[in-house]
Amino acid sequence: MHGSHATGSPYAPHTDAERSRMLEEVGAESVEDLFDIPAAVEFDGEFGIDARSERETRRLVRSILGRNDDLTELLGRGHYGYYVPSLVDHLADRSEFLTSYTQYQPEVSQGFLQALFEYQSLLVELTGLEVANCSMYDAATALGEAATLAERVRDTTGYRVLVPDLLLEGRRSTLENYVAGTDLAVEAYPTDDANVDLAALEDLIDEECVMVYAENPTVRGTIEEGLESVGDLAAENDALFVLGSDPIALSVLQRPADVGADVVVGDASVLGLPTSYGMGLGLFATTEDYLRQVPGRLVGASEDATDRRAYTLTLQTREQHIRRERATSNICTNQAWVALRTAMHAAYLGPSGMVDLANRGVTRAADLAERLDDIVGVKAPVHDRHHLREFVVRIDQPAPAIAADLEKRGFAVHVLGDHAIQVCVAGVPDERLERFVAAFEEVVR
Amino acid sequence: MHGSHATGSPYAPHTDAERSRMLEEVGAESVEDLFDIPAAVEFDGEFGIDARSERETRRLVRSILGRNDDLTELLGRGHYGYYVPSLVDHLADRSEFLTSYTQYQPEVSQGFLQALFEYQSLLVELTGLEVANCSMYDAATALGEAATLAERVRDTTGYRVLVPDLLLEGRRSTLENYVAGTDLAVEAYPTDDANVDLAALEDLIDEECVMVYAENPTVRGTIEEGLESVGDLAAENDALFVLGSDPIALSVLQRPADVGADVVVGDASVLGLPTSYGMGLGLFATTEDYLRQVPGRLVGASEDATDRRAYTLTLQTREQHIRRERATSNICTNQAWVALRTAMHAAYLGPSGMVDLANRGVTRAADLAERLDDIVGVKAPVHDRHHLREFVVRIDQPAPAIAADLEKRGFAVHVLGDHAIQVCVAGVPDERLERFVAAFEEVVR
Amino acid sequence: QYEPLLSEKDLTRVEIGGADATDETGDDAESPLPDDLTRGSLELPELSEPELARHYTRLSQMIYGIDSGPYPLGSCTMKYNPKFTEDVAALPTAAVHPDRSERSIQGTLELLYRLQDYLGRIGGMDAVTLQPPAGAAGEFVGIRVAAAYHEHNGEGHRDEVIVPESAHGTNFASAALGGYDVVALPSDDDGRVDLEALEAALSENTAALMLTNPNTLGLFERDIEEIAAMVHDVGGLLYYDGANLNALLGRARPGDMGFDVMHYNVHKTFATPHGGGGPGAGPVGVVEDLAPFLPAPRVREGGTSKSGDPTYELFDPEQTIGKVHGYQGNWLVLVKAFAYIARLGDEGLADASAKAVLNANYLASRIEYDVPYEPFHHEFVASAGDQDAADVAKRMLDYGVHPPTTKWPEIVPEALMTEPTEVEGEDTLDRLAAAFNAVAAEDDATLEAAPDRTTARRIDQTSAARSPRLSWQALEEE
Amino acid sequence: QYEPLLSEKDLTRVEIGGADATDETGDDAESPLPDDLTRGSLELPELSEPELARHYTRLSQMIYGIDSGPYPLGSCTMKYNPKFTEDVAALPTAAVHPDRSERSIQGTLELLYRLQDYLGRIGGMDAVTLQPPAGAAGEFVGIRVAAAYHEHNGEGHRDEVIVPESAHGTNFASAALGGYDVVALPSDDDGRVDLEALEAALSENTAALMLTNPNTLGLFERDIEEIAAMVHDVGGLLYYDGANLNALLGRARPGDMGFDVMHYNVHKTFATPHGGGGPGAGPVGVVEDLAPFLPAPRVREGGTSKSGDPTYELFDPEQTIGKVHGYQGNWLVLVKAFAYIARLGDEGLADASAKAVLNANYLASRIEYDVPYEPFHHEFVASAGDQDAADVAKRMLDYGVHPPTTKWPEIVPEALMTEPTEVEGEDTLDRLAAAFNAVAAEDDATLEAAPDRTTARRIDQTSAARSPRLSWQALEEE
Repeated sequence: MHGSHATGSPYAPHTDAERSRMLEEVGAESVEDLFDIPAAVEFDGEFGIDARSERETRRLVRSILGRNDDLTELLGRGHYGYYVPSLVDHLADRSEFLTSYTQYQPEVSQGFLQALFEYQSLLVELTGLEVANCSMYDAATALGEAATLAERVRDTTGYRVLVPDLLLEGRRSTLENYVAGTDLAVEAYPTDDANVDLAALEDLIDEECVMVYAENPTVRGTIEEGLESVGDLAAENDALFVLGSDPIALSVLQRPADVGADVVVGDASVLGLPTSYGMGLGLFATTEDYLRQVPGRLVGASEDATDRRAYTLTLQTREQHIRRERATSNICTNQAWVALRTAMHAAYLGPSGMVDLANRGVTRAADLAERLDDIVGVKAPVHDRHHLREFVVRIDQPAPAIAADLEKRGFAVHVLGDHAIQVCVAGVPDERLERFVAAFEEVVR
Repeated sequence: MHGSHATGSPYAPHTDAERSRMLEEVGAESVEDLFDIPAAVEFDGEFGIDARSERETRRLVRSILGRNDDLTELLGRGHYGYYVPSLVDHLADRSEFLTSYTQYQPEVSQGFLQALFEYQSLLVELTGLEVANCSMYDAATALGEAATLAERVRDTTGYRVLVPDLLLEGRRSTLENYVAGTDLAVEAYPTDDANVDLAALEDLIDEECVMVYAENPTVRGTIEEGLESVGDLAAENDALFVLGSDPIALSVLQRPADVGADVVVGDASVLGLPTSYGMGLGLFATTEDYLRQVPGRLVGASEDATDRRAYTLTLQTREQHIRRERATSNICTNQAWVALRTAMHAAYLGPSGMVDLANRGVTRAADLAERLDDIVGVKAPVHDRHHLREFVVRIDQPAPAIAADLEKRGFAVHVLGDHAIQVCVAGVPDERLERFVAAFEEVVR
Repeated sequence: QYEPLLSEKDLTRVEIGGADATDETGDDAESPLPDDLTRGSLELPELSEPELARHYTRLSQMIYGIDSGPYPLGSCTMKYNPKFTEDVAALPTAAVHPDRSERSIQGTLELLYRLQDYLGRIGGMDAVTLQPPAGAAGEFVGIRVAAAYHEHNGEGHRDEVIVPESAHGTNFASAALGGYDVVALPSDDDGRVDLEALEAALSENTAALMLTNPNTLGLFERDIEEIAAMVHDVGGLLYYDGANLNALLGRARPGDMGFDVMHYNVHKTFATPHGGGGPGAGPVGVVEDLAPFLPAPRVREGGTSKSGDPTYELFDPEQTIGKVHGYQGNWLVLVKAFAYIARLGDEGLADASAKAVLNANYLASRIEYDVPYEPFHHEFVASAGDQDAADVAKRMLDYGVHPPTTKWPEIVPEALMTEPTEVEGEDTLDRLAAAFNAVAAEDDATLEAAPDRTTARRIDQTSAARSPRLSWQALEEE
Repeated sequence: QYEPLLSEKDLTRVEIGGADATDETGDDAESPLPDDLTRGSLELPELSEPELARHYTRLSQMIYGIDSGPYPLGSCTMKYNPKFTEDVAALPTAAVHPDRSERSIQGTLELLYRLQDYLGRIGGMDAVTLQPPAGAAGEFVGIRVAAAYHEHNGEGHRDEVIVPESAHGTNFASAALGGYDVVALPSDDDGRVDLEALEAALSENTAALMLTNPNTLGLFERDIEEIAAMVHDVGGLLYYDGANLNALLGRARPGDMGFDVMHYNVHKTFATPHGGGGPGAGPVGVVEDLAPFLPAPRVREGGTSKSGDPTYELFDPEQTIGKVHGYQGNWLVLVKAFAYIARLGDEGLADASAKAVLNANYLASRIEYDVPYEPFHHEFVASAGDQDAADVAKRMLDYGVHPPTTKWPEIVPEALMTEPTEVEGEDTLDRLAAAFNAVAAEDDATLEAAPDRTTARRIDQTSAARSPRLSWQALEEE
């Protein structure tokens, strides 16, 4: 019954007669009798939240979210707004995918398990590492998990975790929380023109280091040029080399396995999700050596009783529901459905589409930088590096005021400092970039 | 491959290598060799239509449709904007429903056949007639089909088809086209204060009449008060009594079978479709007597080889693909998917929800009329009748100008004449009606 | 496995008139209408949203759709339906009432105008109406336009429409609905129009010849120029049934072949979903002489808006036949068709035809059934030979594929009319061929017992028709 | 039936570096980056949209979801997920970047603020963070907040967290991740917290006690006030694991019971879809004293806009522990949770709990397995007795229903932990009970051979773990 006079949950199907029969069956006078709550802690039920019809609720949310301005976002720094093909929404929204639980009964979950197996395989190809789990929450928590992995697998007295000084605050802070219960300590190493300062890193690193973290591209959009050296330094000091990246970048940039990475983390939802206020998908891949120390869920191939190929969650003894306080992580619910979407989007693009998207991230960023650089009082890019998707712009005028002006003209950019902003081309149509350049010329004039 | 450089159909999966292998298999050098088109009628392929990416195409359509003004529509007259619950979209959009063909292979179409069988059953309950088909295009074409049915089943020399003088032009014109190939002639009978003028009808009707058509509610939203008499007059003159209505009206108004209707037509998409520029769902129900003369598709229950209940299209010898020029109609593709949506929406509401929605159509219309009537220079409703959903308003000022003013304030109404408009409450939230009254007061001031 | 009818899950009776009201009906007991204007009660299922979600999910699982696998129904053009076209049709701005003022729905009018233009270009036609809600409705419009044209020219005596024996059943029925006598035309030995028979059939009473090209055997009517001349010579019109247009996109246009009027099946050629039997859309294009007779209203450019964009308006063609639909047809379907054409463009459309023809030829070369007529284009008609084509189809279901159209056109004994469309790749075609060939090797008993791997086994059609049970009410009476 | 891996359908190698470029890569051969910064090639499936649509449609058909039937997984609260919540999360206005200026995303901030408020009311908590992306992440935040609180009070020596033996595994793991020693607490004979054991476990080293209430047996911890007093007396904090909150909505609030900190599982209690294992969201509520330690940022009202509406702003709590997610958690999930709560309101939420408890009691009364502990609320734990609970579950699959959670909590031998939730009606519960009872009557051999009516038969877990094959690359090497 869905009329306006329904007062209970619209999703509980019981008719009054049905409820009466059921109460009789259980031998209770009323539903209240079934609750065993001491009077002292009983609550009167008045939250003060009004019920609404479905339509009113939709209007409410539409009205609230309607307060968000409609801006063209030239924003990146770890969260990107690539176009997600319609196919992904339509297929991922099939209720079998959307509403099922973790695949603890694999015999009725083969479809999801296969999709996650394919997701893992995608990451194996992208990273060159042998093992990828089927998701963490996001790049920041994946980084935190990498540090706890480092602590478990590094049989030393080491405690130092080295990260770039430019590391995003959200990632650094999350990492700090993840290692708060350990003896690990996070330290920043210097960067040089946005990339790893190899000389400085060499000075800093020692055998107390259990992990060195670098990102490619860096938070400023630059492409690292000395990752093999970082890998060598880490290996020489028996530290894990953890590399942060994402599936689009990994489509063309140096393969992590080739530069000695032991773990790859990052946000895989650059494929599969539109901008969603930071909701993400933690990518986590590592070498076979650490297989039994991997956090999170793994899907493996097996056979069923008729010897046909079948998939199942495996190595579950690593996990919290079995190993409890000795688990490799506390993660339970992860981001499976986002991983499904990422796998779908990657399959839609195919390798040539992914490479193309990455390469266009290089060329379009370079083109935009060149056009901005032509403007008086503007230097772009600030860093003398190759860039993917985004770059820093120095402006003579105060950056916050310029950004506010741009916002009034419909564009959002990152403010990095008093005279620096960062802009990103990912997902922004050419025609919008044209208009951005025009708007930019106006506001810095 | 979905990159921007794909030049063929994005929905043809062939790789170049695949195409070569296939050509080799068929023994052709190129695809061109497979076409057997005389040079004289060959076309160069240049339509002058640009290809676009999926995203660009979406943006194009969004941009074009963005030119539609966002108005609150107080519009009805046969096409209504009731709220369609989200459930309907999500379930009807499952690709098995959306993309399947007519159920010529019932063994792999049981789900759709059952849904259509349920739709037919819904109409049987609503009309009280024994037979409902599983859709015509819309109310107008269903009316046309009713006339050709009348011609087939009325074994007389009759030719007259009587319709109300207020009949919507789209329905009247469509009916004229449907009978253009027959000896039938359409004539209007007078209405009295919007309803059937029984005395006039009695004068007009004779044995040359094969069909009398009435609507309940009428196009002006009034509820008929003498339908039994219309039924009696038709029966006495051996004419079919065809009644136009819709599922919401039928939920509470007199049951067509009880007033002697032989055929019920109308638009069933008042449930299941939002306003969609007139796209509809032709309702068609009749008595068992005319079963083998029914136009369109029928789903019947049967058994399969294991004696389990199964559904199938039945009585197909009535249809064009078998009977050709002696078919009961030329209809082939119908509105099956809309019928599915209507059945879903009706099931969602349930009988109490449907009755509630209809009753609120009576009370909310009366309330609005009363409030408008309070305004100086305004009379509402014009007709001294019970109304469902909508009513006519007389205004002292020129109606076209008032309607244009209302449009500027965000409201669309029907202009009926120099000093009359018609307004409809169906699907309009209370709060919008409040604002409409305020706007109305302003514009007629 | 069996999913109960909604009525078998729940059937709730709601009393309606105030006088009959009982306590059970609660707040709704009070009817705002007098009893003599209302019915007594309403008895329908009353289920919750979760129950309905499961019901319809389960029903959907008992349906083979285009996303389930190949769907080679000849003459039906079962293409993949791009997902994004659903999104554009679902835009809130597409939800407008047909009685809105023209100035307030410029977006809708612009889209219709652009689609009229696209279709005109694709068919080589001068004017297009988007009103017909399906292919058969398009045929009927064509017939009515022809009638009005002849009437206007003082030739109202023309009372015959010629239709090839192999044509779609709707051609016959649409002509008959228009009041015409249908003259059936046999094929020649090559499966095409028999020119001598045509000559014999044509007369001063000929209103029109309805043709499909390629015809239902997939053969291009090579004599089309001569046919057009013959029809025009006796004052008749040439009608193009657009069901097979997917074979010709970008390679030939009906308008260039001499056709005067045509319909387009957007749910075939332009990939709008079939929806289990509709809604489709059947726009009609005509040459200039026939434009004045098209249904009303159509859309044209009007003036220019303040921002410099063109504005659009509705207009009634001067000699319009009036309307064939209460409003403007299946709007939401037209939006999807527009999006499809705008996505593919010239090259995509031509490529679709090329691959559709390649696929048909490839598939035919891989199957063991005989294909008597060629060179075919986007579809071919194989013969099941000694087997019963309907049984072949049932058995193919057991191999997990959808069978072709069967037993039609009758020109081929035990016809298997097969149209793979461009959306299948080599591997799927091979799988489909394997299914054909597996069935070809099986005996009649196996075929007659089929299907046995489907949701329902072979369904008894005879008893369904002999004692029709068309509602749950009918079942309850048993 | 078998659906090939994408890699088995196609595996295309694309060369990347300019130097390695071959003709096959066409226009993309030209890499805009120097070779030493790029990889050599990328080898992944390259399939068309129709092929992918079929692949994922087929995969979906091999999954049991909430729209497939009852899903009585104990402790998982598998409710029906209202369809409309997907629509609101898909609104274009919801798609914003996390680095947008606060003034440009007032809608997002308002929704978050309102959800904080809703959750505070529902839990009886003073302050809420929405950042944790899942329940376990919420637990970790609770643990970190407790640690920061104790540290701030100069009690950094507290290094123990007490967790009942019957608690969710995440409690143990989250406490351990926070650096705490976990002290496991046995249950008393009635299945509740053993107060004597608790007394023994509590000390000046106790940082917190983590409790689920009702506990995993569905039993309300009747001594909750005393428990709270005992924990508080030693200076510890009381943590509420929100996994079972669906039992109490509108009838009791953790804040009123003396809990200091809690998490909410919105994908359980507030019906956001589980998505095959996430994303969920695990907001954390705390009493006033702990509010300064919550993660940064949170949302609060700022000033008033020109139109008179309140404006919202982000702020960092004074003693914040920082962040536990790169941004603000699973935003799209939070939108759905907000919509669910706004739809149901006070009465709907209370009714959900009432029917959830009624359903559990009804189902338990209909099954033949023994249910040793009561009075339970929204879930109960039956014992499979001599049968193996895991085998019971496998066999239930053959009856077309999803089985309960098995073998846990270990306090019940061969546990069948069953939570039907409020969305099932009498008929579905009867069907579920029939499945339980049918299996109860079967012999071990039948159970061990199960399932045999599912897509895959019983899967070999041992060999999967012994020789892990975790990618198609690993399969290809074989």
